[in-house]
Amino acid sequence: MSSTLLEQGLELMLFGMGTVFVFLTLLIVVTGWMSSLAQRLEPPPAAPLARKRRGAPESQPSPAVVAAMTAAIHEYRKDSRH
Amino acid sequence: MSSTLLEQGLELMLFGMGTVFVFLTLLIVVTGWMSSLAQRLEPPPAAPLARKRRGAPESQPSPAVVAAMTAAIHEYRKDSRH
Amino acid sequence: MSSTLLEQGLELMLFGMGTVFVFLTLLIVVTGWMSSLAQRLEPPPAAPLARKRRGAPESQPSPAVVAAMTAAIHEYRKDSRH
Amino acid sequence: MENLLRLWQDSGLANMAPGQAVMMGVCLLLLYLAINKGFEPLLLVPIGFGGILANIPAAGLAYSAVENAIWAANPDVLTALASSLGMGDWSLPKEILTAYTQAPAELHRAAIDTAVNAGYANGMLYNFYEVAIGSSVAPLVIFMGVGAMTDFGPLLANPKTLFLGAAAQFGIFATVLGAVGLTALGWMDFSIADAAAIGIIGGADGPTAIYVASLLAPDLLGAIAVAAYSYMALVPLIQPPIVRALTTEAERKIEMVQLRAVGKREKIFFPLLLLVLVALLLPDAAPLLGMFCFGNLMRECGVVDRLSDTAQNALINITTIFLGLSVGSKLSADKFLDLNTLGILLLGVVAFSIGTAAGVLMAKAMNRFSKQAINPLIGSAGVSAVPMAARVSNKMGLEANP
Amino acid sequence: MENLLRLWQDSGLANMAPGQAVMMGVCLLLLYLAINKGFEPLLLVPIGFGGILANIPAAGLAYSAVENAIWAANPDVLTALASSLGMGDWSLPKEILTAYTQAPAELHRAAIDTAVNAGYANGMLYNFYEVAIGSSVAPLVIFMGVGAMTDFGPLLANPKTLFLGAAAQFGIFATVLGAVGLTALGWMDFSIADAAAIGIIGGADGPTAIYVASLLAPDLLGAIAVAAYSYMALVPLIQPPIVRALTTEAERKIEMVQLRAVGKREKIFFPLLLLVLVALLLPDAAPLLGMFCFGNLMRECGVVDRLSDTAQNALINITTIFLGLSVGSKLSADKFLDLNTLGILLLGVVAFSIGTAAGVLMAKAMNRFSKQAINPLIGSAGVSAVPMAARVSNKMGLEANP
Amino acid sequence: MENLLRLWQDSGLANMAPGQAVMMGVCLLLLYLAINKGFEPLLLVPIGFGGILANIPAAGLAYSAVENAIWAANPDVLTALASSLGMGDWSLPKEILTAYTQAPAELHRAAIDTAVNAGYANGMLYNFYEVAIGSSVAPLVIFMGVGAMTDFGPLLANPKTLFLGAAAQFGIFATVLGAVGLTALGWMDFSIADAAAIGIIGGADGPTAIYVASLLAPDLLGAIAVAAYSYMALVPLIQPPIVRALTTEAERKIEMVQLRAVGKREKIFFPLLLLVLVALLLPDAAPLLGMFCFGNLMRECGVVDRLSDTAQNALINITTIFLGLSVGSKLSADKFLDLNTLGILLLGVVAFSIGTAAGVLMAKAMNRFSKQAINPLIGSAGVSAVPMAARVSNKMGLEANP
Ligand code: NA
Ligand code: NA
Ligand code: NA
Repeated sequence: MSSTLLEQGLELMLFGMGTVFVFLTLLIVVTGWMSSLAQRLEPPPAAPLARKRRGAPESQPSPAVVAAMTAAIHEYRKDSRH
Repeated sequence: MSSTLLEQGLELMLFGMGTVFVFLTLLIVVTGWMSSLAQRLEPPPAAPLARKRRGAPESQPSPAVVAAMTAAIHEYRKDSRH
Repeated sequence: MSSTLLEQGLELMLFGMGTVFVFLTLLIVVTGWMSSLAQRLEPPPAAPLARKRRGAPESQPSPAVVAAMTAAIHEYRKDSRH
Repeated sequence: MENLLRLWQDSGLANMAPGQAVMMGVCLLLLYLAINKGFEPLLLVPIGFGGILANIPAAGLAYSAVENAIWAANPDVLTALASSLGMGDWSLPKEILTAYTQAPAELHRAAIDTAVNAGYANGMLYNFYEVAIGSSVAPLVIFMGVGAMTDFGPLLANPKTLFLGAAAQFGIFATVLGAVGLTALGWMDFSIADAAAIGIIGGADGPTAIYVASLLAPDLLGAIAVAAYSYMALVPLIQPPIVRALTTEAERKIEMVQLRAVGKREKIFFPLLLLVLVALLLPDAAPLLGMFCFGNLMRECGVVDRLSDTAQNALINITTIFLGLSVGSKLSADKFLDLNTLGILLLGVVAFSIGTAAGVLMAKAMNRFSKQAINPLIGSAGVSAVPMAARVSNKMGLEANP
Repeated sequence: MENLLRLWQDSGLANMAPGQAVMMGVCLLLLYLAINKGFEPLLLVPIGFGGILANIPAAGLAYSAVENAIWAANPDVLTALASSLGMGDWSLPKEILTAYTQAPAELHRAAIDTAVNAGYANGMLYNFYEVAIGSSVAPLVIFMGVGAMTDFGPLLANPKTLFLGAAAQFGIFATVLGAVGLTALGWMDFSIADAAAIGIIGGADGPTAIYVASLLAPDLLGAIAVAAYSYMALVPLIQPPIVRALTTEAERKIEMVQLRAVGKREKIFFPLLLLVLVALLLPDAAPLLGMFCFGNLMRECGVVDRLSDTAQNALINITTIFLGLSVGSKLSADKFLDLNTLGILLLGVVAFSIGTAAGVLMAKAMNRFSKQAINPLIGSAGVSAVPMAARVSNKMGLEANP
Repeated sequence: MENLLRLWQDSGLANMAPGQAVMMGVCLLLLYLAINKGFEPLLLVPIGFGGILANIPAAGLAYSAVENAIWAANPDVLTALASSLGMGDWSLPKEILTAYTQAPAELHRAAIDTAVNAGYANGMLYNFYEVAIGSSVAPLVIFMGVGAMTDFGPLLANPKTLFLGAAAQFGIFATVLGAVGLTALGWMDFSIADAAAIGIIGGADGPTAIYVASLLAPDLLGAIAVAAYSYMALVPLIQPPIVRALTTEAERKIEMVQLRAVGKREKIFFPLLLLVLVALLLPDAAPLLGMFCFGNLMRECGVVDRLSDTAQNALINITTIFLGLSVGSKLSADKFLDLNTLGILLLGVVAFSIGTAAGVLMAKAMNRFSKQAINPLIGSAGVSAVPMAARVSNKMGLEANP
């Protein structure tokens, strides 16, 4: 039997926040590795780059939002496909 | 019984020209109201704006043509939907 | 009965190269006529034009490749339509 | 040698029908007029080129998969098509084509399935037509772009000039009467929907003519679009004699100035006002005028300039290319070369002339009742806001009042 | 006279439902906020205008052919529709509509055939919606364009700031709980899929919200998109009080500098790294983040600048126009005006507030464990990378630390 | 904990097939070649990135709804699919897939309905492929844009150089023979249509290769496109040894000048002339060469510069992005990783080498019969008008004749 709506909501929250933190932790760790590797391959530039976005028409999607979203879509698809 | 083709054409002409004149009269009246309202809200600029169209690829559709066209489409649709 | 694959390949080659040479010969001849006609209508410019392609994203398709290609498509279609 | 013979037998030259050769000539003429004489080149170059493509023998670029299957005339495929359309085995190709055109959606789909299964495909131009015009999207996008290019300042300074355009629409309906008249006389064969679509030529407004024709008379779209754009380009020849006959030199010398400055706020309000009026009174015009007003609002509101720029440039240019090629697809010999096309071209020039005359007479009539004198030349321009008409009126004004 | 009467009977004014008038007012309000108050105008101008178009009475611009046939309520057509959906002869229009919405693909197609055969067609906005959002292409292209505009330099210099964004996602799931809670209380009627889609408003990320809503809750898409973009625009009102309540002035004075220069190679590797991680861990996010990473790679790799420029300009602008109009199509009165919309707007503001608070608290928590002090204002910006949130945070930082 | 386990079970990493990992490596290699070595980056960056997306496990981005339903392998759905394709209940997934691929249009549609009813959808890249390549529109638009970028002046000044290109086509047909030969030997399994599509690699013309492959051998499109663009990029390695072996230093020193100035009128006439000749002799080439000639006419006619600019910039860039991603969709492991791909890559390099040699020999032959000496390096460039080939020829010419 399927769980109640509230249970589903709670499950989604736990699953979603878990996904977000796991994913971001991994991303931070791997990005750190990549950066140190890249800096060994290439001497870092002297001054920070300051390229400006020009009149962006949209907000920037954050990996975190997308991670959360994925969890939501995933939960839903699991149930809806038969 | 449906009218003859000529009668339909005449009806379309009367209906269409009627639509055009009614619509444009209303548009002129309401535009007048709007303009006087807008001018009360905002002091009019000193010199007329003279922004030029740059290399337009098309003629400008006039509200009048579109009004006439509507009458034509309307007449036709009335008959064709069953 | 249909021919063997190798015979089809050989036929395609002969037909294709024939098409390419016939087409290009005709193109060269007719282009020559056209050029001499155009030069009679219009005095040729003093210096050669040297307009440069700017950052083309693609190779330029040559009429020869397209002629060859056509032969290939044509052969295939002849067989596949029933 | 045998190969060369086969190449010849399958070549376009061996399959060329006389009508196709004639239409290639007509299209080359359109290209000549567009390139050398400056006749509305942005549309007539793609239309003319598309017309040549549509008349390439044995390529079927302007035909649907089913039409291509019918023209190929393979007996098995014809039998299969007839059966999928619920017809007898010995139906003629022409009959199958007619049945396909009039079939309800289910049989239509069945016929397409049959043709596709037999290895036939839609031609390139047919696909362009379906996407650009069949869906109506191209005229709508053109209208948005034109809206983004239009400055309603002069009109807002003197809204009464809208009436001149109204009078000019008389040309539209006179043409409708002409078309049904020719049919009543048995000289042509136009339905009332055809007549209405033909009438729009008198509005001298290309995209509107294409839009209406695509809804009411898709078979006549080629002739109507060619007539509309050609007469827009022929304004310098058609209008001056009519205007000279109906006006005095004194009238043509009337000087008009823009009456007042028009504020930003008015310009923002106007497209919304026009939209609401259309919504309330003429809902059938809502798609077309809605997109036009949307373009104009993007232009005037000042906060979405990057959208307005794209609507005026990349987007309208892309759309114009495919709109033109799609119209060209209707210039295939079997669709264009008949008596009706001749009738449409004739009715178009009549529509145009009547519209010009009505606009001029309306301006004269308004001068009787209005304090601000109106130069009747503006009335002739009022046949549409076509830039060419405005330029001709301006030139004649300069002749009269140097 | 009779003609004028008929013109009146078929006019929009005579057919206007009260809900449509209300929605036109709502859409004019959106336009006012966008144009005069600068609320995310690039989306809210097209959305507001599309909403007006969607509510034009008797035009049916936002409806499919079948819906238009149902609203026209011709008894013969209704009977035919019911029969093609396998229903009894005396089905009510509402029942037919429900059956059509839930029908399997074959019956769905049969109903469309019936409507098309009876002369009805999809409305313009319905077609725009199907192409732009129904196919998901518009949000995907927006993401590619945004990727091509995004500089990941600051993030690469200090990757730990990603955790601030993570905390902010707490708002998303709190909102999900709120939505199912309201349903459990019987006040609203949201499924778990609806709740998940509503939660995304808390991410303050317009295109993601539209993408998820189009997959999980297309009926709520209008309200969700309006809420997402409105709250993105309302950041300057919503965030400051929350931030002030949760932080000391000393914390708001913390100065952050970009820690180090970031090389070209890192910037090229990062989108590929992000893509591979998403591919391995979150395959459902692959379309959206894939296009985003692709845009970013085009930007940073330096060898396809002409593609990157087009993705940032012509392509994203064209897509934004049609995305906005398509979202507007969901603002038709019958779809937007119900209690659920009110619930969504309320839940959205709660989501936003919780996300802001969680981001600030996360920053404070990280300051306990990290050597590099983080200004909690960055945490409030972390609710999303929305430029407005960043600007507000920046302004509050300047107030604290002039 | 249980949740994390589930996250792991559904993750891409747990579902990764070895072939997918290999293909991700191949695609990263393509990106490396494009970005660091400058191998045709405008196509290879999108192709490589699309290839990565296509190989994301469990995301199914490159698959149709039916393929996604089959890979999901739910027994009920498989039974339903088999039944809608008229197969028995116990059909294997592979058999269902084959039946779906070969099904006539009606059964094809029934299978799609079944998959959609069961909740499966087309992947993003599959949709891109269908729209961009399945409809043929992307190669056609690329051709139009390339036409708008091409200056036929040098060719018009010396039309005989066209023959060099003709000789180079020998590579195409030699490759066809090679492909059928490998099949006759039982080493590969190519049909005559496959062989013809593979041969086009020898033409060194990316968009033509994609267009032909999409018509004749869609299954091989990925390998053919990758081979075509890679060899275009590998020209600097492949051509010089062949040219050096076949020519003397004296021949490579021959200096060529543009023989005469070419007028505007000739340049306008040429695309029309080319179109008419193609129309009359090679109607099957009409879509591709028609669009090319149209682009060139827009460029040269001088009255539609805004259309020509858009065709050369926004439009070709947008199309290139989606064309590249679509080609990438064919790089999924199950379609790319087989012996045929290896055969195609080998045959491609042979085609290229033979074409180069034939072009050089043709130039030498022409020098025997023609007054104007032709540098055989031009012949090697004649394998196609690929800019890279021209640059290599130029560099070798400079080495010989500094
Ligand atoms: Na007009
Ligand atoms: Na965001
Ligand atoms: Na080439």
